Amino acid sequence: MTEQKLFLERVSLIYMAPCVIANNNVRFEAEFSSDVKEVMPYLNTVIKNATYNPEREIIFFTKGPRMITLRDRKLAVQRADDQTDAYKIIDFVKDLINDTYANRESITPSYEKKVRTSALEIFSYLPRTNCKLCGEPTCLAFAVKLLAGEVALSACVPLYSGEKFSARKKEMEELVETMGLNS
Amino acid sequence: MTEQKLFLERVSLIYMAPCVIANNNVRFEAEFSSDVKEVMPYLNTVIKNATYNPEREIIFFTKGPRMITLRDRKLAVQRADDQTDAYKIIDFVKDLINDTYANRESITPSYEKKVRTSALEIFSYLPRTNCKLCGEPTCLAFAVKLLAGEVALSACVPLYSGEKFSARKKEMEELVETMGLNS
Amino acid sequence: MEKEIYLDWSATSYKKPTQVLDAMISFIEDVGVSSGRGAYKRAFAADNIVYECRKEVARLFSVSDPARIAFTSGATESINLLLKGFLQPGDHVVTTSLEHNAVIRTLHRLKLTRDVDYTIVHCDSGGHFDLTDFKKSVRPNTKLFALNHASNVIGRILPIRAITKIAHEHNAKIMLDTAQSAGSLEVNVAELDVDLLAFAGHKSLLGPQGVGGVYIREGITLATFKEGGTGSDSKSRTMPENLPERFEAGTLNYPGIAGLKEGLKYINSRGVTSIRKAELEVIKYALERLKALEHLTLYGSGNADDTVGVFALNVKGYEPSVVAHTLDIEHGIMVRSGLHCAPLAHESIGTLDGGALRASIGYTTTKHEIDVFIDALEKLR
Amino acid sequence: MEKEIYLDWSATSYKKPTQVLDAMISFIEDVGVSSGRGAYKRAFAADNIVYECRKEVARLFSVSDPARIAFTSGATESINLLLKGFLQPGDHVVTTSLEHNAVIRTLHRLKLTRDVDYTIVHCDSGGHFDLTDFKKSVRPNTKLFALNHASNVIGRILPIRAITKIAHEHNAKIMLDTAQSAGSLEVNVAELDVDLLAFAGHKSLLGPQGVGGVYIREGITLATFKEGGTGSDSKSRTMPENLPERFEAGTLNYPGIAGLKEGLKYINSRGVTSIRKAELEVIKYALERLKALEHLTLYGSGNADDTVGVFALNVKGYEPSVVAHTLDIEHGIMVRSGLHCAPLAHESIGTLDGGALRASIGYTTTKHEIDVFIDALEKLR
Repeated sequence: MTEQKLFLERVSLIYMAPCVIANNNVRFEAEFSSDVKEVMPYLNTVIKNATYNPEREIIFFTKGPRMITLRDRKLAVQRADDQTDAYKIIDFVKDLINDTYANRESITPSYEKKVRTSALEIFSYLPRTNCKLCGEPTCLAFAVKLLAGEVALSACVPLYSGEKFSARKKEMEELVETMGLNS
Repeated sequence: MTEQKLFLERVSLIYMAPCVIANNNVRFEAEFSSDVKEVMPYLNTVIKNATYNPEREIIFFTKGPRMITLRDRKLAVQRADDQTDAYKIIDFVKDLINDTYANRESITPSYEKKVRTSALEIFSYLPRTNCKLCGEPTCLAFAVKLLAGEVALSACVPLYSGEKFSARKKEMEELVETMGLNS
Repeated sequence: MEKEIYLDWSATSYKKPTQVLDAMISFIEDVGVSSGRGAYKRAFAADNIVYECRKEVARLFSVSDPARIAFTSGATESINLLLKGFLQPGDHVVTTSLEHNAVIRTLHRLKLTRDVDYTIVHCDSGGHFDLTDFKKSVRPNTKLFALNHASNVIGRILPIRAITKIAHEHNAKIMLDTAQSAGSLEVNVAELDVDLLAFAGHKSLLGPQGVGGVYIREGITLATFKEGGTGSDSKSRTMPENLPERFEAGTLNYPGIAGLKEGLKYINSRGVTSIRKAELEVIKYALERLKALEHLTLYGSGNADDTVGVFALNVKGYEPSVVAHTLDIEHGIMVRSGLHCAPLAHESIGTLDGGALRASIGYTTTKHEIDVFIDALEKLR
Repeated sequence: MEKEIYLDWSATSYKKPTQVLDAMISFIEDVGVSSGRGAYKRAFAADNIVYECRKEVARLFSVSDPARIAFTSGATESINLLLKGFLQPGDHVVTTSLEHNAVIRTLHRLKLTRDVDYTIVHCDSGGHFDLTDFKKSVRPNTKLFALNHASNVIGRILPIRAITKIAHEHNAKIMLDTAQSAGSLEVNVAELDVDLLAFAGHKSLLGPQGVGGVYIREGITLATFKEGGTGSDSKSRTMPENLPERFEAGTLNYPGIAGLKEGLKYINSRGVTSIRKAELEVIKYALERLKALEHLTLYGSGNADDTVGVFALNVKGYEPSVVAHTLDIEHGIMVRSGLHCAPLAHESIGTLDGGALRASIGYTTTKHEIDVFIDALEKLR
């Protein structure tokens, strides 16, 4: 930890709800006290499994089962264990950003667009009804094609009909946007 | 309850210790915010079982097993159940004094010396060793003679030898003084 | 954004009367110490504050002997203490679908570990109970009816007197959870004929979080919930028999009790009847306005007279957590979403899957605040 | 009379650093509300304070995961939670004669109700234990050693590392009661190899009364002590498995935790080693001066290095309660008399009948205050 001024002073939890992907987990949002855009190229180098979308200025990565998205002044996390876990992730992200910023002189920034996700990860966001209404035999097959850019998210009928998957739809749209896939 | 100014504003507990007479009970002292001397002749009328010593300005009475002594600004109580009971007795005595004072116009004060206690009560304060060192066959017999003014408290050898009964001695001396018996 | 509007009173009252904080500050600054036996004046002063608070609680519930009131860390501990202290192996309990998890989970734990069984009496979606269901639920080994005075989800007030009558006719006792009623609804233990009562200090009693208590009717002996140090009878390896010491092992939350005392003084001097009357005006108004919004589903009876200031609702097309978040971020309105720790109540009203939004009022809530809340909901069409 | 001298720190620390009260005021004034899930920013701010406090506790005890710390209403509840959550029917516990009634009475309750047995290892009148007595007390069904880090009567520090070694050699766990050590003596759970730990918030941790907590080593699963509402998994009729939620049913003492956080921050930034060093100076001085008074009986080892700032003594010819009262009324010195909820400790030092006077120091106690105390004792010849 350096003694110089921190890039982020505060990260405040502002929203928490049951996770739409995993049972008994939570999803949450927190607010950064500064916009983290300028640290993103450095984070893109530092975080080994980062998905980085430089046009939209989004970074997505996972930590265990947790799916973490950074954008502007917002931290959004899916699949945290519980509230204490949320506070731990906030600490982790805050330290990660502050340490990366403090050491930016010795980090080569990467402005390259990267998509590092798996069909299984995308699959976990889907309704998983295996309804076949998209034309694919299973949701996993749909996920494979979505990742390959061969289908658009909007082909998923359950996601776009009614309230049942409305929260999931929102998360899924964010993910697809982050990944630069077809929405 | 009257609306006029209270005689006693506060009664503050200042001391509490295990009871020397009864096991698992407590004795305590509290401080009146005013000297209660002037209310005593009225209390002597109001309290049916009061022992009143006008020379020494002491009132003693019992409430159930509790032995209550008022003197100057001091309330001393033996055999209270526990601390909550102590606060209840304090409330009771405070209300008794305040109500008696508020209604003093309609109470005929009594300046008469009264001793209303029983040999059994005195007995309960004694060491109850039945040691016969006072010359009586039992502590109860000693209590009967003490109440009749035929012996002095100082004849009780255990009470005046060593530390074991030092607290009890103090209480006993107070009682004897209140009653106007031979100390 | 207008100034913040707090509509989460049934979680915690905020703000409290100023004397509550003043009393806490004064305790910490000027008294500070712990219980007094065998000690010094200052320690007795601390105990005196506890006794004064005990008297105020007794006054609120029309209990003649303050020693029958014991303090706990909150309503959850109170309910645990009462249920675990009273119920014996083989006992059966009648409870309701409107209970908080503090009751249901504790009963369930006793079912798993102590051979205690329980029957849940269900209400309709408006929170109405058929009294014959209580009678039908009684078994020969029914020893207790455990229920709340008012629901923390839909605010519905339960017909306690009628239920108590049924319980007592069958020689069962009543444990009343007053977390959502005490301080905003009259609770007279003699009139309601209640045997055991749990209360929370930090809701309508206007004290801080971390304090609550129980009332135990004279003649009822409970096993202890916590063992530890007591002012009296230290030599014994079991807890003393006398109340409140039996149930107050260890150091109490003195600053909390000092604050609660002032909350209770405020309530007792203003009078619960007068507080209820004022709140009823706001409740009536809120119900009228909420019922007029057709993009909303309002749960509960919809009738102010049998409702405390708690409203459960959903906005069509929105997850309740999103509504709560939007009201907070865009309008500075604080409400809560989810299951509110009472899943069976959500089963009764049909919101077990998605939960509901809960808005709740307190002794300072105004009709204007309700208007702002309604306007914000209007924007979510 | 000089200004008041407080020598009852082992009951409650007084006064606390000013930031403790400031944090409580700020919580009540500016935050005020309860836990946040499904709610609003302000509620998350309340939870954040709890998390910050959890981190400070973890830091104090060198625990890497703050989630292994759960808050309770005090050390008594912590000890009840740990013992009742861990011990199973048929288990045997090794404990000591220096234990507080929170441990002894809880074990005794489990003996009466859960077929748990316990063996008390006795110390000599100076508080010294023969380690072979611990070994001899172990039975095939010994599952736990339950003991305090330092005695609340004679201040004697127990040789925890050595005892832990014996316990672990016999596959028993260790429950450490740090009520009299945490904050004034280093407590490193890894170094001491402790499995379960109870702490009080209002003593040397400088928080207010009404808050305490536990540490539970990873891999140890305890039954719940209280059931009730939790932020997560509301639908389940049993408490969640995840810590700390599993042990934090109901609304926490938020103002208390806000205060405790500042007490801990003070301690963690000053450093326990430095606090102990400063207190040790005063302890050494007090012991020297007390030992020089021949009308006094001083209990304990008389050796500062194995003593926390707690002194038990009697003045020849006086009941201890009279001495305490006299010191209070005539000198404004606050000490405590009696059995201090640890009757076996008094049996060990031979004061079970009359009890003893207890004077205890804290982080601001000066040698001058010790002088005034000694002078007052001198007058009681």
